[in-house]
Amino acid sequence: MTMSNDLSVWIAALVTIGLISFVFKENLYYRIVESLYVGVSAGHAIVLGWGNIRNLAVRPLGEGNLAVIIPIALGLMLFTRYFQKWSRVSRIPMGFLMGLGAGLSMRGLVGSQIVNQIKACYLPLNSMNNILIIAGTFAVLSYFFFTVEHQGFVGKSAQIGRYFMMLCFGAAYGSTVTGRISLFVGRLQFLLGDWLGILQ
Amino acid sequence: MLRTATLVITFLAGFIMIAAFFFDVGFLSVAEAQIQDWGVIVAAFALAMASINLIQVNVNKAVSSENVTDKICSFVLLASLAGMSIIGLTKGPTSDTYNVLFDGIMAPGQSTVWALGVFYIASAAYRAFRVKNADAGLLLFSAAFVMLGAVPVGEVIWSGVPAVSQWIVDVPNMAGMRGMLIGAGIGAFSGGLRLLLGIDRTEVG
Amino acid sequence: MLSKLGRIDSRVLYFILLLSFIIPLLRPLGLPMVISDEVQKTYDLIESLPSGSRVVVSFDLSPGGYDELAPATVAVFNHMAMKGIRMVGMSFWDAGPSLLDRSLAGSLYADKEYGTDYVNLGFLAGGENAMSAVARDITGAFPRDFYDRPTANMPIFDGLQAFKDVELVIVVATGNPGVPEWIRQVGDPMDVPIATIVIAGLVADYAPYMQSRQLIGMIPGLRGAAGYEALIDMLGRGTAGLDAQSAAHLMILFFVLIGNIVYFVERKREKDEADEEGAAS
Amino acid sequence: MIQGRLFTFWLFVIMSVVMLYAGSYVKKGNKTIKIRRLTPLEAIPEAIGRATEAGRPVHFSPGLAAITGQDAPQTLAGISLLRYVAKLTAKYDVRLIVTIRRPEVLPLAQETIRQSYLEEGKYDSFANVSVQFLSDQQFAYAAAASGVIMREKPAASFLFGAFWAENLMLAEVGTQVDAFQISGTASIGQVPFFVTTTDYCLIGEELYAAAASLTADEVFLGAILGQDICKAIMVALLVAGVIATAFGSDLFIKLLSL
Repeated sequence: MTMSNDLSVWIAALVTIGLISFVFKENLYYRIVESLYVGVSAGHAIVLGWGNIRNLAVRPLGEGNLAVIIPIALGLMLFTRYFQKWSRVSRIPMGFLMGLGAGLSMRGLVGSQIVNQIKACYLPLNSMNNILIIAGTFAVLSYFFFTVEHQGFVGKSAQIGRYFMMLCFGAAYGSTVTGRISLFVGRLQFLLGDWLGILQ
Repeated sequence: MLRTATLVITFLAGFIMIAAFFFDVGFLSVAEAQIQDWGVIVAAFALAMASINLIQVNVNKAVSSENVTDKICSFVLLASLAGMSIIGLTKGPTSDTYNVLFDGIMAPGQSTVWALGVFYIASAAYRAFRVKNADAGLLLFSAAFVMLGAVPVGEVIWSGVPAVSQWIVDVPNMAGMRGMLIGAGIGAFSGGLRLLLGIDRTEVG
Repeated sequence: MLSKLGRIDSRVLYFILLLSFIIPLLRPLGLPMVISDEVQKTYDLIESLPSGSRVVVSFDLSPGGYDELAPATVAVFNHMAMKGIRMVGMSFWDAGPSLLDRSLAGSLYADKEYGTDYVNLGFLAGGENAMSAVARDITGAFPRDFYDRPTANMPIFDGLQAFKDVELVIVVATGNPGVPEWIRQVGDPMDVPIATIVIAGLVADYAPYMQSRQLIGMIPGLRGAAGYEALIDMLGRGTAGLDAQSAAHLMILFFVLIGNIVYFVERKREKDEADEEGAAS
Repeated sequence: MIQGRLFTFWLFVIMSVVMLYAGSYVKKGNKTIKIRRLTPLEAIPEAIGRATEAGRPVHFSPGLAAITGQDAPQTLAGISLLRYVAKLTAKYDVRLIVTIRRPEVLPLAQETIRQSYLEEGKYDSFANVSVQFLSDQQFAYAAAASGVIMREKPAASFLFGAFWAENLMLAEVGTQVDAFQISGTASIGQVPFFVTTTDYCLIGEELYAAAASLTADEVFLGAILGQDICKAIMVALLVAGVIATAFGSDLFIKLLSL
């Protein structure tokens, strides 16, 4: 492999190096690269957001679908928050979005995050693993009781729950480390391989 | 009046979602579909709004900050935001120029920022990860196995590593996560209910 | 000597860590990866799908996690393309469509027919709500694809309106909205099987969904990619970076170990000194 | 009723009723509800005591989230804890340094602290407080806050609110200057890092419980009571179902699948 002659690879390499330099010392190069990428990311959100508005609202409106006036009006009301006098109007579309989101997540999570999770604990007590799964779920739930003092049975159960959580946090810690390492390997493969061309 | 309207709209949007989920009634399904489609459009507007906040903060900085570096950075940010938006809106997000900016700046920028975490993990591992008590000991035990189980060298050290690592994730971790998942579900339900009924402190807006 | 170790400059640590990445990348040992159970299961799952079946792939990720997920995604795409599975791609994160475009271009789908064998529908705003809306009416929610072409007449959507006609949803995820939202809006209520290609950092979090079978397949990050590449016999980037990963993992554990030795030795010495002072007075 | 959703529906109704009832129960003046001991919370006076003895300042961060959106409750809980910490620093005349990432959190934090100093009758010492907005960029904030901690060498550092990958930078530099660190976050993914690098950590919902117990706010307390009762219902369902399954009955599996 040889060194890249692709423009975007070169830009990406300069961006990558600039950001990595931050861990050694905060510097102007880093700050500029950071601003560049934050700006580009925000621009990207505008572009794709507009794509949705165009496909789902503007084009249908042009084809005579008048019902889309309602969401367009709601969407435009969001921007009233930049005008002192009318800023409270923006609460209406925010309320609409938040109410919709709350209703959706509530209706879904009772089934998927509570009922199905409890049901999955209905295991025969014929193996150590099954017993640990049931006991662990029970103990962790008891840890998060806040109106009952951690004494006696609840106290013991909560303590066991805490141990289970520490094993969880260890697993999360370990797998996060793995994730970050993978990402950095990816960045180095890019720098050494795609850019400099010194990897096979 | 405005406040009442907001509360009513918040409640209705959520209530119709919930009712349509449980009851198979014609008009509810129609209302559900309609509200969801509207939600997508309003959310697209909201997406642009987040960027406007960023513009506002940085215009202020570019104009009035006394720190020269801050001024330059805000200016760069605004210029790149404008450039990306203009190219995207005129030539589309699949055009060649747009792709150069996406592949050259946005994608590597974000992934490098995430990847930098490995350095902080390394120095915190060295300086701050102290096995002071049973909690930290258990955490380290589990973390070490899960880390070694994720790479080939784990098996070289001891052939049992992948199995122990998998067991930790599938049994004690699973049980603990499940307990937290159920608890967090109840918490989210409670937050949602308060929001729909307008009794939350962190009210809408 | 030990107290010097305790005060070592962070940049020295960073440099050592950097070397532990770079050396094995340049001079790999080629330690093989064990194929984990979950990767094998996910492979079997896709292997069992008949040719011509339709799978939705939702690219719900930030570019931040793309390096970690791309190798596994390309491996799965190659497998699906070899099996003649049709792929309906979409995204609920704004960076998703461009990244999906890159993954498709790097896979065997690049040689297949767009609109018949695969499609990239682009991005839809609103997260969980958008997922639910798409599941009800795919082309209604996406009247045009990422390249601004009308979707209604694409052959891939013949007889496919809602997710109930989809064989499987694969969520390529780095966070929320992602796997939990897909499960509660689509997987559970519509009875659609969900699998995921996910960053390592979330593997522990999603274990409860795997045990309850709300999630029927999971490929964890780069480690899963290496296994999958071996299964389809097309080695790629997932396998290439494994030695560097091994070395870096060892280095971090080594840092924890040294850090704690320094800590305990110093604490013991301080305690001894305090005891001596106590004895002297 | 759509098939397969009967049990979920009734559970939904029961949870709603329980939570509303708990809310009105607390509102009717039954504020006798006590939140259980939270060790990290009890360690706060000790940490501030150390700062007093050492004549060093105290650092506080209310996290990186805003006051609207998904993570807003965490920021607000962080502000509730700030009120408590500020009262203690006012009482013992310890310098308080607060670092802020979101511009909109700045006035809220300032007002909260001013109120605390007024209540303690130490308004003159308010000049001794430094509330600094550092940067709205995640890592730029973390780098600047690390710099502040490095220079000021606080004897105690409190990190309460929403944190992401940058938390390690803050906690590590705290360890380096030998600060007594107490943290708390409901961002579960970050808890492992706080548990290993700080002295005490409020885990997940403990952050909200801590805020509720300090402010004695009716809405907070009512929510916690309601959630506790719901958790008790889930525990009962779990135990009953496991016992039934152990005796070979699939009654509960069928019930939950209704």
